[in-house]
Amino acid sequence: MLLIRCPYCEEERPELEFRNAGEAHIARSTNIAGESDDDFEKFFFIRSNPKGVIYERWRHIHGCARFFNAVRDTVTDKFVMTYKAGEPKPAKLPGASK
Amino acid sequence: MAKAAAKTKVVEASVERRPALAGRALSAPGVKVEMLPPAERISLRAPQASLAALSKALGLTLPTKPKTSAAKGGRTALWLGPDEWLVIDEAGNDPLADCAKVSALHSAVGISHRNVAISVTGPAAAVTVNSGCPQDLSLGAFPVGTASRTILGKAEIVLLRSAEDTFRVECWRSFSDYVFTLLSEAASDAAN
Amino acid sequence: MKKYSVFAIAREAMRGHKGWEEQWTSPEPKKEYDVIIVGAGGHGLATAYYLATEHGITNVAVLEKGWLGGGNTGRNTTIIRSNYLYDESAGIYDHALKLWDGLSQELNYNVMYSARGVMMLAHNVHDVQVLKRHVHANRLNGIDNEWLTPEQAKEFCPPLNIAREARYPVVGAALQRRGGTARHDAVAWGYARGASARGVHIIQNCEVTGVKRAANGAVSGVETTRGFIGAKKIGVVAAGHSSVIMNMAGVRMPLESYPLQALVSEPVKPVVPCVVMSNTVHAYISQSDKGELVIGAGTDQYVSYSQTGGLHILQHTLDAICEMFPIFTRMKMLRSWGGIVDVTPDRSPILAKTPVKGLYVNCGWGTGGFKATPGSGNVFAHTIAKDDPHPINAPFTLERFRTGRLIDEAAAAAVAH
Amino acid sequence: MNAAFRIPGAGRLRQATASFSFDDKSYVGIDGDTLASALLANGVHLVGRSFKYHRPRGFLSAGAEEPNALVQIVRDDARKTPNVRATVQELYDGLTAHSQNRWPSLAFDVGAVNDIASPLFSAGFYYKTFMWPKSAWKNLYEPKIRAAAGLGVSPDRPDPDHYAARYAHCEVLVLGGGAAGIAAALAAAETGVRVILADEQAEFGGSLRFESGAKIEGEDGFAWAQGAIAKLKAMDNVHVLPRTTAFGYYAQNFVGLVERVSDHLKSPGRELARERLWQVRARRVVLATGAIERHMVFADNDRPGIMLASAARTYLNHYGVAVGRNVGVYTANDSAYAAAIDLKKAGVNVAAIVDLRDNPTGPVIDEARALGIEINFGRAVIRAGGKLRVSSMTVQPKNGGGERTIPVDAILMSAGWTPSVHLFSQSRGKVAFNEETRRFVPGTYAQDCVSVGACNGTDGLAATIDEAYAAGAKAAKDAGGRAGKSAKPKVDASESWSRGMLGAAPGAGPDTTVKAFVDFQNDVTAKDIRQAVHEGMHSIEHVKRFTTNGMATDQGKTSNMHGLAIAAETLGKPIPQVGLTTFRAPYTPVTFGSIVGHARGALFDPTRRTAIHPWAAAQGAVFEDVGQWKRAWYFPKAGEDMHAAVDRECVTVRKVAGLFDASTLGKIEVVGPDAAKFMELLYTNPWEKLEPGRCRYGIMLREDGFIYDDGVVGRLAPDRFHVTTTTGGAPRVMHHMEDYLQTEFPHLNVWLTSITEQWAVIAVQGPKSRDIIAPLVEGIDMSDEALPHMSVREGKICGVPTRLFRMSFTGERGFEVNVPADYGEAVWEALWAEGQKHGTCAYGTETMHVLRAEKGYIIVGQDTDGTVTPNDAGLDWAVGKKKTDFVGIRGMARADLVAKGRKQLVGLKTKDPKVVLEEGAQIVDDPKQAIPMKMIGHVTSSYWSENCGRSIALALVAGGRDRMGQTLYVPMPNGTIEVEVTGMVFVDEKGEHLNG
Repeated sequence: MLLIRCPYCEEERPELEFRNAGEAHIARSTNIAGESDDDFEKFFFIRSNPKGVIYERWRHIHGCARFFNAVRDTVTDKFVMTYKAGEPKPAKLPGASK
Repeated sequence: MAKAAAKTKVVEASVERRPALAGRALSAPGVKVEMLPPAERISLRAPQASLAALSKALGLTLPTKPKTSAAKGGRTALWLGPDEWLVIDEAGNDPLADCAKVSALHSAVGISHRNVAISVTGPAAAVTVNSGCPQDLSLGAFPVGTASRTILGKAEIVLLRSAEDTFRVECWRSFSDYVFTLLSEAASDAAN
Repeated sequence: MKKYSVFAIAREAMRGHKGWEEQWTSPEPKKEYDVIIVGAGGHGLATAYYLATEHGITNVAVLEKGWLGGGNTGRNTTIIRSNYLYDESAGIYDHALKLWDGLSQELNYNVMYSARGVMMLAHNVHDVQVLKRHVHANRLNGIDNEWLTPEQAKEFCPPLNIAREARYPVVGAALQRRGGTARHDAVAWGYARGASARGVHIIQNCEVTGVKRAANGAVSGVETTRGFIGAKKIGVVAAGHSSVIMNMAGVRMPLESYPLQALVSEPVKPVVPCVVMSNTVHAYISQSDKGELVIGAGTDQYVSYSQTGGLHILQHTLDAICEMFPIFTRMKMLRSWGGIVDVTPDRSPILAKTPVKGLYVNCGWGTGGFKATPGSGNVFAHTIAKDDPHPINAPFTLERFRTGRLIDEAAAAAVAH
Repeated sequence: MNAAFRIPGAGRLRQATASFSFDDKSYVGIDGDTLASALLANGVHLVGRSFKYHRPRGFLSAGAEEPNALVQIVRDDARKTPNVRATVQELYDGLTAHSQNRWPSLAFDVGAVNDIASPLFSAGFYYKTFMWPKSAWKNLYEPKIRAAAGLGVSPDRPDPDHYAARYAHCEVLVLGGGAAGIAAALAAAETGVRVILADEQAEFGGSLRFESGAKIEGEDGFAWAQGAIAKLKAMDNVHVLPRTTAFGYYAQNFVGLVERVSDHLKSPGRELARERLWQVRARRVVLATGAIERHMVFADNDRPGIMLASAARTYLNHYGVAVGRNVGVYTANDSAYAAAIDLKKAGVNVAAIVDLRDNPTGPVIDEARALGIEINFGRAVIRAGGKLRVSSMTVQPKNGGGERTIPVDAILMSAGWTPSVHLFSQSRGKVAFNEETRRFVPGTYAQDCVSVGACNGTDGLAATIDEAYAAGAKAAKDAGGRAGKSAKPKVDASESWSRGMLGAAPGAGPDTTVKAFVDFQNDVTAKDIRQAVHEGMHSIEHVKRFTTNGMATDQGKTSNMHGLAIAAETLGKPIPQVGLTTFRAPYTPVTFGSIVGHARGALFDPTRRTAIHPWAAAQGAVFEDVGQWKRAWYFPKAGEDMHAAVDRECVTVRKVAGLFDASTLGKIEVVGPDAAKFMELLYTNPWEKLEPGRCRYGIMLREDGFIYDDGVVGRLAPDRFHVTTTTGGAPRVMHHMEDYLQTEFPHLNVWLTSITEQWAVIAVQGPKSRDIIAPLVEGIDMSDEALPHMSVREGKICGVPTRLFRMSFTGERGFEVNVPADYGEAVWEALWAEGQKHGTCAYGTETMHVLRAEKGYIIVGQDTDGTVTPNDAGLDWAVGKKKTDFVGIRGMARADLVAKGRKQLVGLKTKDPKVVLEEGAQIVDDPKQAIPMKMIGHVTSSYWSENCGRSIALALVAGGRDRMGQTLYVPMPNGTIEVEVTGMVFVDEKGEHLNG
């Protein structure tokens, strides 16, 4: 059971309180009705599924109920960081050399 | 008060209120689990800018620090999220009516009947709750006054530590049988 | 390839079993092959086997980053069935089931396909509607699947709890008698032996690190930890790692990879005679020939390549098992492990050509790919050999998410595995 | 009364006796014995049979690594536990044990014929045969194999014991309570942080139990350990857990442990759990899991009486039991000498020590020699004699030469020690091979843990305590503890271990065909491992799977390293290149019960009941499970079956009225100035113009365009909607709405609150519904003009607040009365009393289903299945044509979702009105076609309609709306049913009843 830092509760809480909500930073188009087939497929079906660093969404569903974003290594399952929904994708990851 | 009462015809409920599991209690060595009486409750949602007005109307300062609560005059406000509070009134006053007077942006929804409360009291109270709650309930991590929505086994609860050896466990009405039964079973194991 | 038989065993026994030949060779990679298969799991090895036996293509390399059969092939709970709802799914899984029946003889390797029956439990009215829909569709598709009362279910599987007071009482069951289990390692090894004997190179400890494409966009080979290996046709059969390999070729996939855990108990004398699955209570169980109860359930909730998962997932699984079989609380979990399952948005596989010429993909089997192994390899070999899908796998395209022509067993049936 | 092999004055057990039985024979042991020590005290070595060859087996070990001595413990008929290690099971008075995997008896086992035929049963033989004829696998071979396999017998009735569970948190978790673990715990504890110390044994001390030479702080090592534990137990910040096995090490220092609470007690009270699961989250973990001795791999090394040297020493020094009267010792390292010395001093004859090494020197060798023990260097035991008990060992110079057979009644062996890196490896740490000591030790750490003592490859008590104490202090400091001030425990005397050997001993080499066991339980010999390599199994994982080495219930604790060494030697590769198999949880087998804990029976899953449930139960309602809810299904009167009850309920509702408990429907209050905007985005329908006080049927899609949920939504105020969802959909709809609100439309000022359980909902449906409700309502004008169909008002009923919806899921005039849940039952009773004046009934979900089907109202999840669009369901009218955005707008425009020939929802009437179709039945247009048939749809809903006097059905049919009036066919096993495609409304097509 993972331990996840909720950026709203400002502490690490057990995974049982959370629900994973898939890949992060896939914005829904403000003109979704006019989107091409290609773009809609990318938006709704295509996923990065990286082996390594993933940007993903979680919801602290049985806690503060907020959605937020996390950066995690999918090989070790270690969290690099978490941040609030709506905040931009971090340009630099803590601990990353580059 | 008397004047107001004379003016407005108060419609008395002609039917009885039947709270879930009313009166149920279990004692085990080191811990007692019992249903608490009904209380008035609202789910309050509001942005930062509305907090002063709402606090004033409710008669207590809505806490803004995660996992904390504020209590005054039989009324407790539990921080559940950055824009969410559970307000519990055990003194018979109606927080919904208090919020209705506030024009600042907010959502107040009555949930007095949605939730029920179970008290877990005694030296083994924390161990009892930890039978199904994965949070650290030591006094260091979860001091008196701490409030948190969390998990108990397969049910969601709101947990409030009201004293060193007392927890208030709030759950939805239909989960009360499950939550009470789990706490009872755990209570019997807690002192061993 | 020396034939296996009881006589061969007797002969070898006389000389201390020192005369057995290698089941597969471990050659150095050549510079170029006609076809490269990425991934030496059951599906990849079966593909190579059928390329050799049905299409005469033997200049084939199967590249494996670890040891053959070491991924989901060697980690799954070995359930075999074909009672799927949609014609497309029923088509491919029943193609596989027909190949399972006779695979030991075909491969001269006992894969222990055991048609002991797969029983899926219904616990409420909705389950009954869903499972009966399967039973009827299967019947008209010529696939066996029959409805059982709770009493009949218990007769078929005596330890099952059908008490009405159970939290989720059993109200009926669908039984596919041809369903069952097989010995997972033997499937990989049998196909490996068969392919190797026909000239296929199985190259283990050889991780693909890049996919090369020629100027015209078509594939030209792969970079590996053992150097560049050329090929005009590449079949990616990399299960949980499919996204990773396909990305190397510039193709982004509608896939996510999740941890799937399973466990076995200590061995006991026969007690569970068939496979029992419940979607509502959410677990499945069978008993291996060795006597271990083989148990699985759902995935962890997040994308991961760690081949581990949380203890709470195993807890939920065993909660469910002990709800269906309250007699098992004193049984002991002996071993638990995790695999990486690649899941598509409609929970059906992708077995198709790709936008890149010469690149083929066989992935997205989710939690239930083992049962399809022979059928999947068979039609994928056809797809690669002919550069055209076999009618059986034609619906399992990559484009279906764009058009909406999904094969959504999960939505339609809410039955996992 | 002393058993024959109990040595007076030896061991640490008190003299309270406990009687027990093994295979129906009675024995006497002593309180504190294990079943193994008690049996050995009585001279019993033969306790089990092996898995494949059914060879007689005794005790290999005195601990958790035991592969052989597995027994069935029987407390009573319902509490039979298979595969219990006798070396771990504590004795209690009255314990009853049986041997396993033998027939008819342990001493004479018919299955042992496998041993004679064993040349045929080589590694992986079953992959090569049993294939002819094809049908024989299923009918003959597999049943035989299955019957022969398995060890113990599964329990056959529900377990009366219960299991407990607990989450715990600490700064320092110390796993293993030997000298290292105790030292680490002492150091950590005095810093004030929370410490948990766990050990699998009943008593702490680990190898101090047998190391007679250890002296710490002036005391015997074991006595020091007990004193230290007493000190730790007295500290508030320390939790000491004996009989507790850490079985799994998960991500972020989350460790699963099982505490065996009552399996050692004669008659545990009902209040005691059998076992307790601890799930501990620790800031730091100290692994002090010790090392496990390896056996020597030589011919017939599995005979009862042949055991690990440390086990014999434990039986002597802790339990006061001699494992024989005339023992031989076979070793490749020093530690077995200590066993020989202790036994000799206790009066046991040591026939000879056989040491593979050429000229080892050291104090233990000198001491053994001084005691007059015969020592043979450079020699090997090439064979053991005896069958049900070892009777001799045959010794030969290790490079060949003359044989000599020495009579013995036990052989103590030691090939060296394997660090227990299991938990370290589970933590995803990488082990490293130490070439000098030839063992795998912790290399790279993946989590905040540290290994100390023998499991870290640290030799010697003084070095172990130094290392462990420092590590305990550092772990505590890193986790926030204050500095400690006590000095580390002082080691006055200790024993040291030297490196041993790996793989087969001389006499069991590649040129031989002897049975030299590597894995005892699974009958894997050195020869089997070599054969696997010869057959192309070059990966250690292949070797393991092909031979089953290390896959028995002991998970290779004694066999893995030997197997690896033999494979490496055969491959001609260094050991690290062949690699180690993965260590997987659990460390030792754990019961399902302990993992499940409280989650059994009623606590398997919450059972949700409505406020009105007690009334329905008292009326004799039959309930159905809908998700976690129990819903009243139908209300049979005396003598009625389901069919009769539903017919009556259906007719009564349409003729008079009925009461229905709709409380389980999901309810969400949507509040805020942007509430209507939000509704516009989440539902297909338009909402902005819906007047407060009015209701609308809403459809929610997923982004892919398929129907996700539906329900009636009432607008209570411009900024307040009361949304209803399906019963099963409530939680996911809330999640779905929150997802969009928080992440896609965060600019909207609106909040969502679940009010499912705030309101009990009583549906009153039927022509008399208003007459029933009106007398109890205050403050709401109930006239059709003031309260038309699809409207909502707030007011009071029976003096309590209500949200009164005028709406219908039956097609009749109808209301849904929402009242605060605690009043639900009483208001229901009041309505019921009113209803009785008119002859109303209570109805359940089945009648609700029939009535809505008569009107063609769909049930999401039954008539739709996640692949159905609004158009497919005939609900195009509910999609706002002018809307430019809502969830699903783009998905439902994809090519296949607007293609011709999609399955559409239609009505079906059977040609024979008495025939009721089966839900899920498939539809074809040509009944004569051969199988596989082309199916064009299926029946989604089907009922007998007493109101129509015939059966009715809804179905999804390809191009269905273009087939009105067509005859289609439903082929069933006992004949094909003809049906006609119709509209979906079977009753009151004009909708006049809504105001009737």
